[in-house]
Amino acid sequence: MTKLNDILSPFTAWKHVVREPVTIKDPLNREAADRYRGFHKNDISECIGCGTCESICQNAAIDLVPVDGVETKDGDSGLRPRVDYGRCCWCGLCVDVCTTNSLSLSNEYTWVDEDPDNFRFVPGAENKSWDNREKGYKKPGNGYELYSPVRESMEELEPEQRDQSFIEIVQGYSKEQAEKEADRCVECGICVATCPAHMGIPEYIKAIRNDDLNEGLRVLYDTNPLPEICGRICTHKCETVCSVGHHGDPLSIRWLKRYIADQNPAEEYKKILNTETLQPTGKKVAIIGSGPSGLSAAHYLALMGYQCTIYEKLPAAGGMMRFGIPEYRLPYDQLDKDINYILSLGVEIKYNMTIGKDITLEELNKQYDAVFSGTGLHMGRSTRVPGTDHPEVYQAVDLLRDIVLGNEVPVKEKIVVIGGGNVAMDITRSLARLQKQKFGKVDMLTTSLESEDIMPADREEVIEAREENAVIDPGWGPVEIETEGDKVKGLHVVKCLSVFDENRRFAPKFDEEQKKFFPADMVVESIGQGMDLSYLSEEFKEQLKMDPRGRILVNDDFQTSVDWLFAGGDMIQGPDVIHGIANGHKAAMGIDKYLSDK
Amino acid sequence: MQTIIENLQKHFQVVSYHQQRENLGFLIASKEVAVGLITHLRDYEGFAHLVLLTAVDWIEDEHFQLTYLLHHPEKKVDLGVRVMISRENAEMYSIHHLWEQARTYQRELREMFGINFPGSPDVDKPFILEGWEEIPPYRRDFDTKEYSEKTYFPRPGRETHDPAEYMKKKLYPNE
Amino acid sequence: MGKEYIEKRTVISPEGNPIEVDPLKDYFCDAAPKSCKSASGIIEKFANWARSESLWVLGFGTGCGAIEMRPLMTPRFDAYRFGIQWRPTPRQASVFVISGYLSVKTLKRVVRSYEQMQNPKFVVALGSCTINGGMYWDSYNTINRLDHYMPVDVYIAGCMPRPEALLAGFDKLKHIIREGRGEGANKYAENFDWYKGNQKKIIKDWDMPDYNW
Amino acid sequence: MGTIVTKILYALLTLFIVTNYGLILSGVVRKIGARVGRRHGIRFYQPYIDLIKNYTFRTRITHGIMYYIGPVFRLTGGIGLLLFLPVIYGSPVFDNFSFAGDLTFVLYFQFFGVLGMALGAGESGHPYSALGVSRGLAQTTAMELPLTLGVLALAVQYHTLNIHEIVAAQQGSILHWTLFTNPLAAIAMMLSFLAMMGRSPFDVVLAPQEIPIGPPTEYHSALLGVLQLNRAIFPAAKLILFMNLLFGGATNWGELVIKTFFIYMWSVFVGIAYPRFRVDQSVRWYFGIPLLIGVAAILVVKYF
Repeated sequence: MTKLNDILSPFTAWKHVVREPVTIKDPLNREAADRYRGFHKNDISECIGCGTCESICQNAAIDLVPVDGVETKDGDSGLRPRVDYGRCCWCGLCVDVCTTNSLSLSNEYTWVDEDPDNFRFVPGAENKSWDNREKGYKKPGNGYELYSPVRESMEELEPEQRDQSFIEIVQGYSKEQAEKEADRCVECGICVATCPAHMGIPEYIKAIRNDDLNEGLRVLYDTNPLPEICGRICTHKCETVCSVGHHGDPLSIRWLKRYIADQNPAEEYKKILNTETLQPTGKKVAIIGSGPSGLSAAHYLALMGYQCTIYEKLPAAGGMMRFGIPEYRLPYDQLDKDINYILSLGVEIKYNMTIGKDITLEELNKQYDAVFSGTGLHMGRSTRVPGTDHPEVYQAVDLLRDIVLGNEVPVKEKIVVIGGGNVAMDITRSLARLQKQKFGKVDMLTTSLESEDIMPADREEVIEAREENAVIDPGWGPVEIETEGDKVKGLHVVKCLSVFDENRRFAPKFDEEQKKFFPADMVVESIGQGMDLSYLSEEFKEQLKMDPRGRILVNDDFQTSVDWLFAGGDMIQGPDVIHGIANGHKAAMGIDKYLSDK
Repeated sequence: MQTIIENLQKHFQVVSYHQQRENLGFLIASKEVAVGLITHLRDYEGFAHLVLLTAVDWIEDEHFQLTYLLHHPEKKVDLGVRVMISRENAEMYSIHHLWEQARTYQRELREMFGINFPGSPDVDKPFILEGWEEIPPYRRDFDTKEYSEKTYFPRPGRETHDPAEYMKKKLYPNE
Repeated sequence: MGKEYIEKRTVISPEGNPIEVDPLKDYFCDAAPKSCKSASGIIEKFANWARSESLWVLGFGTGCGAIEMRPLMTPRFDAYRFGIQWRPTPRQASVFVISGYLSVKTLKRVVRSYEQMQNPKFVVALGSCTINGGMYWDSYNTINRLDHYMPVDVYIAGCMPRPEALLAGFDKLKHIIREGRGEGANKYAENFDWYKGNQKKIIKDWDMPDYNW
Repeated sequence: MGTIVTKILYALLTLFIVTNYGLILSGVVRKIGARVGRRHGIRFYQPYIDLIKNYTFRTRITHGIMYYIGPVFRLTGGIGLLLFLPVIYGSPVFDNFSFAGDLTFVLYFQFFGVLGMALGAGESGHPYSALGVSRGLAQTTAMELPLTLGVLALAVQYHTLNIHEIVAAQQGSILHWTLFTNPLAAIAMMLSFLAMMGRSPFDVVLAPQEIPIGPPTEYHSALLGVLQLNRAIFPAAKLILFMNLLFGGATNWGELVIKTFFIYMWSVFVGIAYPRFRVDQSVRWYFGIPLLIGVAAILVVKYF
C-alpha cells in the first residue's frame, strides 16, 4: 500500500531552490591540486641533456633536440628534451628518473590549440605560462630514486695494512657488487665523449648487467687495449661527468671496467676477441716506447695486419705505467696480462734499445714502412729554487723508476715532497712505505703550490695518502732549500695566494709575510715532467715542426710534419694513460690510412 | 584443495599441479582430457563459475597455453586448468555448452590468437577487429609497433639525437 | 558478412516482375556532400554568435575521455550555463567530442555519426590520443592522428584532460566559431575524397555506404 | 472586411506575445529546475539562441513529404489551439476566433499535432522514432481520457461548449472558479495536465536517456526549429486553456502571466521532484485514479 509519505517525500527536493548552487563559479581558472601532474617544466641550465627521460618514456613522447643558447660541452650534451603532448600520458616517470632533478611537472593542465603540431615543445627553452609555477609534481625526496644514488662500496685494505707493503689496495668488485653497481647506470652516454678514448661505457656496463662479460671485453677492446690497467689507474674523467653523479655518487666506471677485465681469463682473450688469426698486410711499423700510446698503436696496427716492433729503452715494457705508477696501485701481473696479450698478437718488443744510441731514427725509417713515437715525459722538472742542485734533492720520476728496477733508493727519516699532482702522491706514498719498512714509522710531508681545493691530484689519492700518515700541506710556494754541506736541512716556503691569473695562465701570487719552514733530510721534486727528445738528431729536429713551447706538432691523424713519423702519448697530449691509449689508437688508424694510400 | 586434486588424479591424468596461493592453484591437463576434466570439476567438484578463459603465446615452445580459470563459490577457491595446444592449426574443443559466456571468450581467442573452437556459436564472426587481414594481433610474431607505424601514419616532424653520438660529433668533429 | 544489407538484390513483385533493389541508392544518399556558402556580413556574424552560444554536443563517448565529459553535466561544473547541451542524436548536434583514442571499429561509427551531423559542425579532439596516438601510439588497432579522418577544430592536450580543460576547449571553440573559422564541414566536403581515402585505407571491412547524410 | 483583417492582425499579435512568453517561460522553468538541482542552469534566454541556431543550419536532409509535414502539423496543432482560445476575457481584440463550439475544436487540436508528428516521424524510418511514437500515442490516449471526462463535466456543468461562456460563468469571485465549483473535474484535468506538459514523471517519450529523444530523433535544422517553436507555443496555449476552464480566465495580460505561471508550476513542481514513469506504468496510472475521478466528476455534475 502506498504511503502518503512516499508520495510527498520527493517534494523535499524543492528546499534546494533557495540554496546556493554547488557549481564552481569560474571553472576555467581553477588551480589543480598541489601535486597535480600537469605540463612539463625544465630548468635547462641544470639539465645536461642526458636523455634518460627519453629512454624511460613508454610512449616515445620525448625527443632530444639541440637548443639555441645551450652549448655542447663535457658533461652536457647540449640537447634538451622536447615533449610531444600527442604522446605524453603524464605518468611522471621522466621526472622520477631525471638525473639532475631539472625536469618537473607544473600543476597547469589546460592547453587548447587549433594546430595539432603545436603540442611539441622544449620545456624551459620555449616560454610557457606555467614556467614559474611552484606547485606541481617534483621527484619525491627522502631518497626516492629509481636508481640508487649510493655507490657500491669497494673493498680496500685498511691503512694499517697497506702502508706495510706494495700489495694492491683495491680488492675489486664481486659479481653481486658489480651487477648492483651496473644497475645504477642510466645508459645516457654523457661519459663517452668525455673519455679521451670514447669507450663504449654504457655498452660494457650493460654487458655486466646482462652477465655477458665476454661481450663486455669485446666492447672494451674496441677502444682500449689496456683494460686491466685503465680499470685501475685511469684518471676516469668519465666519472666526473656521470649524470648519476649530479644527485648521488657517480658510477664507479673504472672499477666496473676492471671487473670485466679481471673476470676474463688471459688465456681466453684471443678466443673471446676473435683474434686467433689475423690477416697480415706484409707491412712493418716501428714503435718507439712501450708506454700506453705505443702499446695501443701496436695493438690496433697488429689487428690491422701490420708487423709491429716496439723499441724500449728499459728492460721491461709498460713505460710510465710500470715505472711511474707504484705497484700498490697497479700490480705488475695485471700490467703483464694486458701487455702479454698485445705481444701475443705478433707484436715484437726489443728491450734495452735506445734510439739514437743503439739504432737511429733514420735507420728505423729505412727498415720500416712507418714509425710511431710515444716516448712520453720522463724528465722531471725542477722548481729551480736555490738548493735544488744539491745531491739530496731528487726527482720523483727517477725515484719511482729506481723502485721498480730494484735499484737502491735513498730513504731518509724526514722527507719533503714538492708537488700536488698524482705523481707527487705516488712518490709520497711509495716513500712512506719504504720509510715504514726501514724506520718503522712514516714522516712524509707533501706541499704544493695549489691549495687543497685545486690540487690536481685525485681526491682519493690525497685522502689515502693522509690515511697512510703522510702530511699533506698544500698552498705553499717553495722559496729555498736550506742545505748544510752534504745534508739538507729543510724547505722554506711562503703562502701562495693564487696560482693562475684571470686568463687562466700560470702566474702565482705569494704573500711574502706568511712563511713556513719544513725541516727535512731529503727533498723530492714532483712538479711535472718534460720530454726528452735527445734521440732526435739535430738535423732531424729542424725538419720537424714544433710549437713555441717545444712540442711536436701533429695533425688529426697524429702524423708529424715528417710524413713517415707519427707521434702520440704524453708528449703530444696528456698526461695520462687514457689519452695515450686514444692517441695510439688514432695514430694507428692514421698510419693505416697513410700506408694504404702509399 | 588438496583433496580435490587427489580426487582428480584418480579419474584423470593430471600432468602437474602448482599451488600459487592458499586459494588458487593451477594444473596442466592434456588437450584431450581437458573438457572432460572441466566438466567433472563443474558437475562433481562444484566449480560452478568460469572466471575467465584466456591464452598465452609461448612462441619459443611453439604452443599456446589456454587457461580456464574456475571458481568454487562455496569454498571460495580458484582452480586454473592449463592446456597446451600446438601453435600450428591451433584448435581446441569448445566449452560453450558448459558455460554460455565461453562463446564470447572463444570468439575473442579466435580473433586475437587465431585459436579455433569448432562448433562454438558465431566463432568466426568479427569481434573487435573488423576486416583484419594480418596474422592475429596477440600472436607474439605480430609486430604491433611496426604495423601501427605502417598503417596509422604517426605525425611527422619528430627527430631525436643520441647524446653520446651527438656529443662526439659536436666536441670532436674531426674524429 | 554483415554487408548484405547494402548489396544489390532482386525481389519478385506480386505481379511476378523482378525488381532490382539497390539499397545504396534507395535508402542512402548517393552523392558526396557539398560545400555550403555562408551567408554574408552581419547575418553570418549573428548566426555564428548563435552557433557559438548554443553548442549541442553529440553524446557519443568514443574513448576513455567520455568519463571526463560527464562531470560537465553535473551541478559541479554545469556546462549548461555556457550554452552547452548534450544531444543523443547526431542529427541535432553541432559539436562532436572525440573523447580520446579511436579504434578502427569506433572510427567506423564515428565517421557515420559525423557525416550525419549537419553543416556547420565542429569537432573537439580531446586528449593526446587524437593528436599523435597518445599512450596507444603503437597499438595495432588505434589510429594516431584524428585530422586524417575528419577536420578538427580544437585539440585539448591531456591524458585525459580534466573537465575544466574540456570547458576551456569549448570556450576556444566558441571564439573560433564567432570568428567564422569553424568551417570543418565545408573542409570535409571539399576534401571529401582525401578523407574518404584515408578512412577506407584503415577500415578494411567497409560495409557501409560511402555517403551517410 | 476591415474587422477580419484587424482580427487576423490581432491574432498574429497574440501569437507573437504568446510565443515569446512561452520561450521565456520554458527558459525560466529550466532555470528553476536547475536551481533545485543546485546548479545555475541555462541562461533564461537560451531557448531563443537554440532556436536561432537551429534555423541557421545550412543543410538539411529529407525523408519524404510526410517528414516535412509532420512538424508543420505539430505547429498547426499548437497555433490552432491558441487561435481558437479567448486569451483575454472581455477584450474583443484578444478574443481571437473563439466561437460557440470551440471547446470541441480545442480538444481536437490537442490531439492533432501528436498525430501529425506520428506520421512525420514514421516517415523518417528511424526505429527510435517509431518506438517513440508508439509510446507517445499510448500515453496520450491514456492521458486524454480523464481530460475529456473533465471537459465533458464542464460542458454539462455550464451547459455550453463555448470557452468564452465558461470563463464568463466564473467571473465575480474566486469561489466561482471551476476549481471550486467542480473540484472533481478540476482534479481529473489537472492530473492529465501533468502528462500534457511532457514533464517528468510522464516524459518518457522525449527523454534523451531512454531512446534518444523519441519521435524527433531524425529531426534537425529548421525542422527541429519548428518543433521547438511549437514547444513554446503549445504549452502556453494549453496553459491559457486550463486557465480559462478552471481558473476563471484572465482579464488582462498581467493576470494571465501570473495565473499561467502558477498553473505551469504545478507540473514543474511535480516534475522536478518525481522520477520518470515507464509508459506501461503511466498508462496504468491514468486508467486508475484519474479516470475514476473523471467519471465521478461527470456523475456528480449530472446527478447532484
